[in-house]
Amino acid sequence: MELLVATAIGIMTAGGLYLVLRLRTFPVILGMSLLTYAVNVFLFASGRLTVGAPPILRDGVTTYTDPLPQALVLTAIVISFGMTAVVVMIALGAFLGADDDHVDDQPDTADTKPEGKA
Amino acid sequence: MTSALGLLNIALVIAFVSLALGQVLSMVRLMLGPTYGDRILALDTMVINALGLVVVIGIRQGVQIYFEVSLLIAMLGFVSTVALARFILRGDIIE
Amino acid sequence: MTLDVIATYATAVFLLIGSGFVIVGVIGLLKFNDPMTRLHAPTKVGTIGIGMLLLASMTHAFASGDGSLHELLIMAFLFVTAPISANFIAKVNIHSRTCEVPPSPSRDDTWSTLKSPDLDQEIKGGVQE
Amino acid sequence: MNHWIIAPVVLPAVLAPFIVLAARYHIGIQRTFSVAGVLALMAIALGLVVQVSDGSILLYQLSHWAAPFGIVLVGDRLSTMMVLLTVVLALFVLLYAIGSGWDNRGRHFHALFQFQLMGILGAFLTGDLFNLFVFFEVLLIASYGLMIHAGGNARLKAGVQYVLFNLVGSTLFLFALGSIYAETGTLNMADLANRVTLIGAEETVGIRVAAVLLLLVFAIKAAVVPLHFWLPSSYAEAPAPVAALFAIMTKVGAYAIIRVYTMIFPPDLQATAGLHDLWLLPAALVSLAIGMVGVLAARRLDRLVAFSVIGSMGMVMVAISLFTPAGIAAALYYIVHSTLAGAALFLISDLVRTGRANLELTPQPPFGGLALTAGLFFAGAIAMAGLPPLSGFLGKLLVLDAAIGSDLVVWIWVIVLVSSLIGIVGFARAGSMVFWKSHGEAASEVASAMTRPAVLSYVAAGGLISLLVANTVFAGQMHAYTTTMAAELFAPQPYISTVVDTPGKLSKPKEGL
Amino acid sequence: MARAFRWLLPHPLLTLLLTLVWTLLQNEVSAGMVVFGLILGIIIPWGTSIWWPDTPKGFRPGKMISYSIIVLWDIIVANVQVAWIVLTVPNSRLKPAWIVVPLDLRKPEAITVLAGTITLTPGTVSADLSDEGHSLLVHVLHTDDPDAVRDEIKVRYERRLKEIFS
Amino acid sequence: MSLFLIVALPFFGALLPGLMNSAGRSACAGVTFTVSLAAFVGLLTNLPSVLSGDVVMARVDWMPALGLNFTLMLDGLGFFFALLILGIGLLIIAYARHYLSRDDNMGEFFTYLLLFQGAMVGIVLSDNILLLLIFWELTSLSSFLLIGYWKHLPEGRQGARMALVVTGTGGLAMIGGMLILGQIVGSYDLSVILANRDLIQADPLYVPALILILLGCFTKSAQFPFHFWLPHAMAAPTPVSAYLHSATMVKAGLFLMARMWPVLSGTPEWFMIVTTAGLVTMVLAAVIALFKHDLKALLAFSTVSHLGLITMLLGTGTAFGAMAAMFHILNHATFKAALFMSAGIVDHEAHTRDIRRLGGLRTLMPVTFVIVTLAALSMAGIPLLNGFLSKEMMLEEATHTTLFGMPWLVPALATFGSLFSAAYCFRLIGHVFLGPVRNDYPAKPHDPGAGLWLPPAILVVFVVGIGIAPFLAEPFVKLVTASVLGGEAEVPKAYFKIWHGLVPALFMSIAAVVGGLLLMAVYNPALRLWDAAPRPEAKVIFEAIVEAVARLARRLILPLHNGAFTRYAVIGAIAIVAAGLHAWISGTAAAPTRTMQPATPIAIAGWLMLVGATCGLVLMHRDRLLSLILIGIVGLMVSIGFAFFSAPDLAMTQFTVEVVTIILLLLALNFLPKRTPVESSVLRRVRDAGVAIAGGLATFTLAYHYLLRDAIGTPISEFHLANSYKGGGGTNVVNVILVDFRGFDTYGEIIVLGIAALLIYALTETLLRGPVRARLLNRKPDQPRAGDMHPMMMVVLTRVVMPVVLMVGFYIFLRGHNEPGGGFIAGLIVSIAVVMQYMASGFAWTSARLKYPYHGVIGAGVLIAGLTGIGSWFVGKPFLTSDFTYVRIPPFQEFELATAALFDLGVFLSVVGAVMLSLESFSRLARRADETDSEYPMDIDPSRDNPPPDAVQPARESV
Ligand code: NA
Ligand code: NA
Repeated sequence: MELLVATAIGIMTAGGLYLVLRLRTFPVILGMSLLTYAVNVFLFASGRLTVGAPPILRDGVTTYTDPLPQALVLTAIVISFGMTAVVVMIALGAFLGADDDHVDDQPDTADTKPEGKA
Repeated sequence: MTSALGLLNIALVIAFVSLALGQVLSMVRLMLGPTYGDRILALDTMVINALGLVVVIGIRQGVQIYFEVSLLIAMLGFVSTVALARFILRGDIIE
Repeated sequence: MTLDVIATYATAVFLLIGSGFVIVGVIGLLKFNDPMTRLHAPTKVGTIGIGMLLLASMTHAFASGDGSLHELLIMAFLFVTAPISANFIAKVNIHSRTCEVPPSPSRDDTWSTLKSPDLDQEIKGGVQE
Repeated sequence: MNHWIIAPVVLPAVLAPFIVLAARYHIGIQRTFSVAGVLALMAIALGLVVQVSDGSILLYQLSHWAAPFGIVLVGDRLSTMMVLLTVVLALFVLLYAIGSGWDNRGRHFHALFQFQLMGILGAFLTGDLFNLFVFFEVLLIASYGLMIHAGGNARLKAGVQYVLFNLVGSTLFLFALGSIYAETGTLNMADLANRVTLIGAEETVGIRVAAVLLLLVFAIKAAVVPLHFWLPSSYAEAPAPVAALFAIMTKVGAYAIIRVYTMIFPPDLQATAGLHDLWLLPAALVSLAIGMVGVLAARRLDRLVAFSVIGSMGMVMVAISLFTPAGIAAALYYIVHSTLAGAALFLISDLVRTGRANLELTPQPPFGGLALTAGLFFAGAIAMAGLPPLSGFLGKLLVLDAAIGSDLVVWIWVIVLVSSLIGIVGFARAGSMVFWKSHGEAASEVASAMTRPAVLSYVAAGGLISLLVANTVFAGQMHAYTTTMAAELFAPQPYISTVVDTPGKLSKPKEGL
Repeated sequence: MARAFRWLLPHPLLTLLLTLVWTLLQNEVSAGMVVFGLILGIIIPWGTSIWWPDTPKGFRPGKMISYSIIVLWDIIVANVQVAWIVLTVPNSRLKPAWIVVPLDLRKPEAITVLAGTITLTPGTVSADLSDEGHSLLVHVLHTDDPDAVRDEIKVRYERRLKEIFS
Repeated sequence: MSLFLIVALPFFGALLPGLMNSAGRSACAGVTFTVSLAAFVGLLTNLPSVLSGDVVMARVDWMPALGLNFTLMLDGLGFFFALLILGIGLLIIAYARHYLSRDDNMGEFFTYLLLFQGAMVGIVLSDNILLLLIFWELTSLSSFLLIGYWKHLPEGRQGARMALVVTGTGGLAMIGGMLILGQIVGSYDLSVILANRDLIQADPLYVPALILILLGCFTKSAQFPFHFWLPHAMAAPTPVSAYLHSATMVKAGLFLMARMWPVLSGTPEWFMIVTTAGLVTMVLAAVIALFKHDLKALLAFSTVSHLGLITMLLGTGTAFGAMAAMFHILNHATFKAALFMSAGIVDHEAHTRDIRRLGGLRTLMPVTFVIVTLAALSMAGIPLLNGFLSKEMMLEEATHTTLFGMPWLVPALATFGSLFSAAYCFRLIGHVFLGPVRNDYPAKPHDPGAGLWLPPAILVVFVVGIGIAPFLAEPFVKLVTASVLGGEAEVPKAYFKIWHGLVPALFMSIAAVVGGLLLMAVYNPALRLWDAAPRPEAKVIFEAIVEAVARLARRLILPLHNGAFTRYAVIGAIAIVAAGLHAWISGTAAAPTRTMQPATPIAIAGWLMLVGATCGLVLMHRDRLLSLILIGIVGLMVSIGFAFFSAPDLAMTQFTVEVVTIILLLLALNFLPKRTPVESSVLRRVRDAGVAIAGGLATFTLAYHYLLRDAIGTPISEFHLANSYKGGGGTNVVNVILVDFRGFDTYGEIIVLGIAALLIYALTETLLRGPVRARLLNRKPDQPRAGDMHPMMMVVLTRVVMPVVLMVGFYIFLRGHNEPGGGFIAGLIVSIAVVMQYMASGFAWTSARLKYPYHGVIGAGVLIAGLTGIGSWFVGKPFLTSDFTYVRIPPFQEFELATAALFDLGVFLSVVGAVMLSLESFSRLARRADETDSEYPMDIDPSRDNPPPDAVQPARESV
């Protein structure tokens, strides 16, 4: 089970990183989301993996999974949601202004492409 | 009782396997497409299957804790389906 | 045979039936070769499959001593929302012309989905494959 | 229970929503509340500094849970000084924003400004690593809002990159926190300091990776090369008062490194020995060099200032990387200096922009308020380039002095001095281009953009410069204080025991673990 | 009085439904919970009634229940049929068809229930409404006689719904 | 007068002329003169102590820990220089008052001048070498301002920058030297350092320190090869040139060499470096000076030459050399200041400084002629003038100096240099004043008013006075020499007199003068030869170097910081992975302490889905809608995973957030291109994949490592589990942590959300007010749209389902403390319910009926949470301390009232407000001009044809 979770984290990280390195904002934002998933699962896994022992106190039950990472991940999910909304909005604003959704600054085409040189 | 429990365990395994298979096959449809309608349909199916998974996990673990989770999936799962469909139909999903 | 043994058997049976329907729904999704026919399988067969699983959950809760009816609520949600999902997906299919063109309605001009705004008539492309 | 220590967090956090709710459409009321809030914060911060000046540690148990189970705020000399510095900076920045009218060029400036303060101040005060993450996020998201305040294509584009880079940073922070919790089972800094000493020599990879990831997170904030790339365009494109306020944000990273790597992972901790020795100091030196070479290379005044911020952070990091009391004392002195200098320069560039419409380093007609602006720029440039008599020079001397004894002392001296020279050349070229060459231009174009900045703008920029002067005149006292601070940091036991041993709700002293 | 009642309870049936939902959510029946559910059942529709401006009239809950039982039965039967089709009928022999159901129903609520019923009973999916709302487009998975399907829909469901939403 | 006051007066006085600017030019000059005079008088008050051989000290601690203190010292050497600085300064001020034109900003000029004066006085009075460094650099800065004073002249700007860069470089080098010196001695106090000659010269760091300090001195005093900046600083107004190049700035280097003479001199290194540099400078500059046509350039190079002379004298390391150096400093200051001022007068009157355009001024400007002639002859070394005396001493010293083992070298070169020196002096007199009167002067020259000629005249009085009666200067020069030597050597007994007998120096002197006259006779052929000879132009080379450095800097920095985020990210990722790898490799790892749990089929299936969706996402990310669907699946699987691993709260949160995120991304995607084009090269994709795989491997390794090992101590969550119910009143420990144990985190978290929403709103407003607005309004959809905006089925369903969802939200909220749920999830559920209504009936119709502004909801939420926290203060508890109680009101069962619930309410409201405000902002962008707000909740409603009689009320009453 641990192997599954660890590989899932690794694969999501790799996928996320690959997408973060793309040239347009949309895939980059998706890559960030993927990275966020990876890190959330990682943070969650810092409490180790326990099946069938949710941290809801019940009479007679003594085994509970570690609740703290869950609370941390919850906070992280909320924050990253806010961040995603913001980055989407800013990226959209940038796109609407310039009609260009490249992440990288584009070199000044005016300088490099002299026109009318027949 | 033991035979009943035995049967239940077998049934649980079968349920898990078929739900898992269902997810995988839906995923295949999603990847294959070819139309967005198919893909949204596959997603919708996966959400419902996921709901089934949670229910069966609940049975398996013998806890009622997962009720809220399943309720949420049932209640809100269709929202993303509708949103995706609306996107294809209208572009703007809130207009 | 006590009541909870019966309930346990019932749980198992419901689970099996439910899984069967789920799998059939997905097979339909995979097997059919037309978007509209594919729509039939999972939205409904799947729904009843999950319904069975919920029923299993209910009987299982009953067997383990604390009766539970709130799965009914989940079922109700599923049954209420499934048609909407299906309806929207069907509209997507009709709109993106990925299915057979439907016959004209008997009384009105056209189907609501096909009544595209005039502005859009000349637009090509978009999210279509 | 003394509640003053939480006031720097709660006051802006309550003021901001209040401004949103009550004064959304009234810029005048917003300004009044915002300034009043910052003034109140300044009084509180001064009070806190006085309270800890005798070496006492202020502890605040949020929700009354004892550390490490709940979150605590801790005030010591270091954190309260950073709070005071932030608030003082904020006041002048705010005055500038009001004077220049920047606050009215988009929505919600004052609410975002207050939230930004809340995040920064919280980051300085918290004693819990995850809470530090939360405050980082608060300050970051507010900074996104402030950075793109007033919009514009270039700004938004830079904003996208700024946000994305920081999102990566936040992700890394969470990886680090997950590692730390997985390894030690705690999140409280003081408790962590106790627990890491229990790690044996046979199993150190976990804590080492955690420590290094944390260091990298803070290094991103502190703009250490090669994690500095986010800085130039975001600072340059940000509205001037915002960029000026950002001068403190890089220091949050520096602060966190100082805090964590003196208390939790001190240089003598075996488990994490030899971790950053190899590369942190070289990276800091490269930052210093890149920053100052950037000053020479910049084609725009705001970029130039942004690079100088990188350079000055490099200087701070050089001092920190020595991880000696003298180094930390020098770093803290330099932090105060470079915060004020960087902020002042950003404001002064905006004074230039007010008259000149752009900040390209090309000859352009003279503009309104030229002489006064030139004077301020000259002072700011002197400070930033580390020329006498201002505190930049004294800070530089402190760093050079602290470097004696380091293996890399020759490197440090050579790079500090040479980059200083490059910086001087850069500032001199830029200054003579903007302020002198403009006189050579034909007077016929004078009519173009002759707006004169508001008096309040000059007051704000001049105020920061006079603070630099004060930091110079009272350098002895400042340095004595930072030396005390450094000594306190390298003997963290009072801090740790205050945090860990104070009982809280349902926990008796020394209970728990 | 009636006006006050309408103001307080814009959708009385919704209030009942919500009370029921609340009780189900609690998963246990107690007077306190029912009362609490009732209070919520009054407050929530009151708060959301702005988005449901015209209160539907003449709804017959009793008939609705018998209708539901019929539909439920149909769902079960037809599910088996469809499952059979999915498993046994090859794609080449499948006979899907569009059918147009002219509507006698006028109320949106009624039409929606009809469309939902059609979708839920396997083998048929309501796909679209005509642009004036007088016809319903239904897709049938497998049929030899589309007209018969249409007639069955009209007879078995629409007639009953007409009575329910009179 | 206190030494502090003497140093401080010019600095504080510098404020006055700037402030007095409006009071008129005379007022400006007057106040400057007064300030300067006060300092001068203050200095003179210390004369008695200095004469009696006392050293006047003053000390204030500044940075004692660093060893940088305000320690001042006045001895003979300091007094001598301070006297020159302040005395000549007074003359310069008087001169400048008349020299500057009406267009020049007098206040600015005198402010700079006083700053400069203060810095110079500071240098010569410092007893702390760090303090000296500060004044040292201040002279560089203030001279930068003075040289660049005429901002409109490009030469001024370049000259100023060059001076700053060259002297700044030296200053920086000197910092290093001084710090080394301080380290060797253990103090930065000059008095301590000067007492430690042996310690310093024995230290292995002596040579580096010496070189670094000499770099500072040579650059400042324009010694070869740093001599080139000085002539270009001539672009400054003449008073500045006169001041900087005769008495002050360039003498600073000489001063420091003299100051450090006791501890640094006397070693072979010192001798070799200093003497050589001085000699070369002297000869080279003299040769160049002869062929300069600009009056000031000629004088500038002559200055360089004389500085070389003095440097050489100091380099010899003998007491006699030092004495000669001091004497020549005095003499040079007098005649050179007079010459510069006279050159200024010529320029002022004739409107040119080009020697080739002058000549014959003797009759036109007799007063100036006399002044120049006397000063120039002194410089040429003609007897009865003071220049002769010190030059004799120099030649005398040269005859005793053996460089590179060649005893003839120094005397020969010294004579050669003197020859050229005499020649350019003769040229100065002859080509400017003698010869026929011309008729093509740019302006009609005549003697200026006394204001201009009086200051140089006063100096010439000194020139002649000392020249005739050298014994007058002797005690003073010996006093100064004594303080230069410290205790290291005896002051030479030699007397200052005109006639020493037929010593070699006399013959050398005669040879120089005669040779100079002969050279003048063949000046024109010599000039042709000179012009024909190739020689490097220092300014061009310097500018080229600076430009090259700047270009290199740009090449290095600009492409590296060109806004290529993807490259930044790659570099960052590699750096992070590398640092992590280093930490990993350099650490130790023991065997796992936990056993692996067997994988169940469901986990494997979930894993397959997750991995499949992730890979699908990477492979098919160009189809943006599809990638959205796929990321939805990843999210779904992650939330199922959370449920599976006992985290129902997380599962719910993840799922609901997923739904909202997809909605949000769809709203944005509506504006964006629907496909991502193929742009990156294969190589680049391979690189990215490599980085990605490295990162993936890293996180995998890390996760796997931790998952198989226990924490080193009991996790703090044991306490949370144990006290959640007892102290927090809830059985859902996660929720209790969120609202109680770590409520402060949650408080920050809702603030993050609130800020996000505010930001999005603010940006929307900004966009909708800017140029984007028109584009948005007239935007054409990029895909054909279907009919039926608001489908009936959806609307009807929403009417029933939304209240139910709201109720479920409420239920989740209430239960949160004890069962899975809580304010955050509830907030999301309610938001989705409202979004459902938006999607069903549209933005305009729905929001027109909305009662609550989302701003208010956010504000209220954050405030409620904050006030709940503050509430604890009133019971004397810390922020956010929770309390709870159980109450029973029939017919309800006993239920719990907790402050945590109130806090959670704040969370709930913030979430609802934030999510809705964000979504609303997004969808406001999509409003088009061609759209009319829909009047009905659904597009198709057959019942509208024959509406029931009582339902005819207008649907939009609230708008
Ligand atoms: Na659905
Ligand atoms: Na800026």
